[in-house]
Amino acid sequence: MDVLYFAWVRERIGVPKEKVDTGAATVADLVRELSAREERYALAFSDLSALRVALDQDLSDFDAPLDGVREVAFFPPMTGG
Amino acid sequence: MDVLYFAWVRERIGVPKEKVDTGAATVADLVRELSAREERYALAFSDLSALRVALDQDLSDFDAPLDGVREVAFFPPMTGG
Amino acid sequence: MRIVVDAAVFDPGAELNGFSAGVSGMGAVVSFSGIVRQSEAGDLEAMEIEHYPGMTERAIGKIAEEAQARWSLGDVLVIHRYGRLVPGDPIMMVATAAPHRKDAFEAAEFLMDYLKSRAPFWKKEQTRGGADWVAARDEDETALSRW
Amino acid sequence: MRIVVDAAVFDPGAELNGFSAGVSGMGAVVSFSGIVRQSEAGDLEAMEIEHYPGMTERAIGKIAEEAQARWSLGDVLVIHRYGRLVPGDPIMMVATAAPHRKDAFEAAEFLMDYLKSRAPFWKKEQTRGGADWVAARDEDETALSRW
Repeated sequence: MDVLYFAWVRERIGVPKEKVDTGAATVADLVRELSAREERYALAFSDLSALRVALDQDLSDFDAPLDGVREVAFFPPMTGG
Repeated sequence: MDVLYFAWVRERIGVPKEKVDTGAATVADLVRELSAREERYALAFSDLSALRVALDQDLSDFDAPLDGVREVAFFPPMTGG
Repeated sequence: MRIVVDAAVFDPGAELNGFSAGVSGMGAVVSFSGIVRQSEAGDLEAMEIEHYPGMTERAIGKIAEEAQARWSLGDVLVIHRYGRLVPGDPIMMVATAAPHRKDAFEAAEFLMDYLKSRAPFWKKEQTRGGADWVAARDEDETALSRW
Repeated sequence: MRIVVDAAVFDPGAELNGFSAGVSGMGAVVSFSGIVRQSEAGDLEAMEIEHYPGMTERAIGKIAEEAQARWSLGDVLVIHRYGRLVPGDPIMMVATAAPHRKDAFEAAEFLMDYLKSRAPFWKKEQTRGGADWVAARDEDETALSRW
């Protein structure tokens, strides 16, 4: 699955995009799995209330299942306009 | 004093502007005086709720005194924009 | 503040750019353009707009000053035409500039609501069947009550 | 509906005129233009706007469709830039056309409120002292609750 990071999440994790091989059932499971891997992930994901997630380019939430999802993106609250 | 008429009030009275020599104390007095003069005024002033009045180019009302006023204008509700 | 009451046609895009170029430190510019709309029956030939020279500029000036007193604005533009217009012609335009979008939007809506019912313009629609003065709408009068 | 997500500069006045020319039977056109505002300290050197290609167009398209479903609109325009901008640059623009002014105003405000918090853009301000991501404001999130 492709995992994308934007804004300060991208800066903390150090890459804009990576392939992740995971059996995580939900977004929250994926976050736990990545956070356990390396400190930079734990740091980026330390406060989930400051993060948003999109699944296949639609806003979603951390309880959502990853079944069939090809692209997950993590980013801070948006500041468009 | 100058008396001005706009839109259908102008059309009913037949002139856009005229000099009126009057001792009317209020706008309502002036309306009564003009209405008594000729049928075209009585017709134009028959429903005051459908009319607005401006004194020296400021919106006013029919109870307002005419003391010191140089220009009175009668017209229907405005439809700008 | 720029107030234009004129029979001449104007260019809304050029006015918007000129207005925006004249303000600095403003993050938000809102514009409204009013256009002569064809009637539902499709028979509108012209719209004649009459106004009260002198009072018009005075009334619009007061409305614009009131907007500047109520909201934090960088500038205000009001353009209103009179005379004979045809469907598709621009009738009028307002623009507001403010540091933030809420002020710019509210002030533009306030200006429009007041121009509708408090600026001395009267519209007459000319169709194949004849000519009629446009009646003021109750909803335009009640729109004022929100301010 | 026209949605443009581009790094290139655009001309708000030309866009307004093009938009207005493309709609017929609409009496009201409202536009909003957002401009990079200099900071109060006067030290803003640039605003970097990052976005999520693909999702951006999709998210804006959904917001515009929602506006068209809620209000009687002739057309909707949304332009949003990304990349490096400097104070005074146009960032984005929305325009709405409707038979009546109320629909045009409400739809434009709705579009702005949703673009602020639901379109995947992130702003980073670069000043002499360094660079910081702009934080989302609570009032932008609560602005959504009125719709």
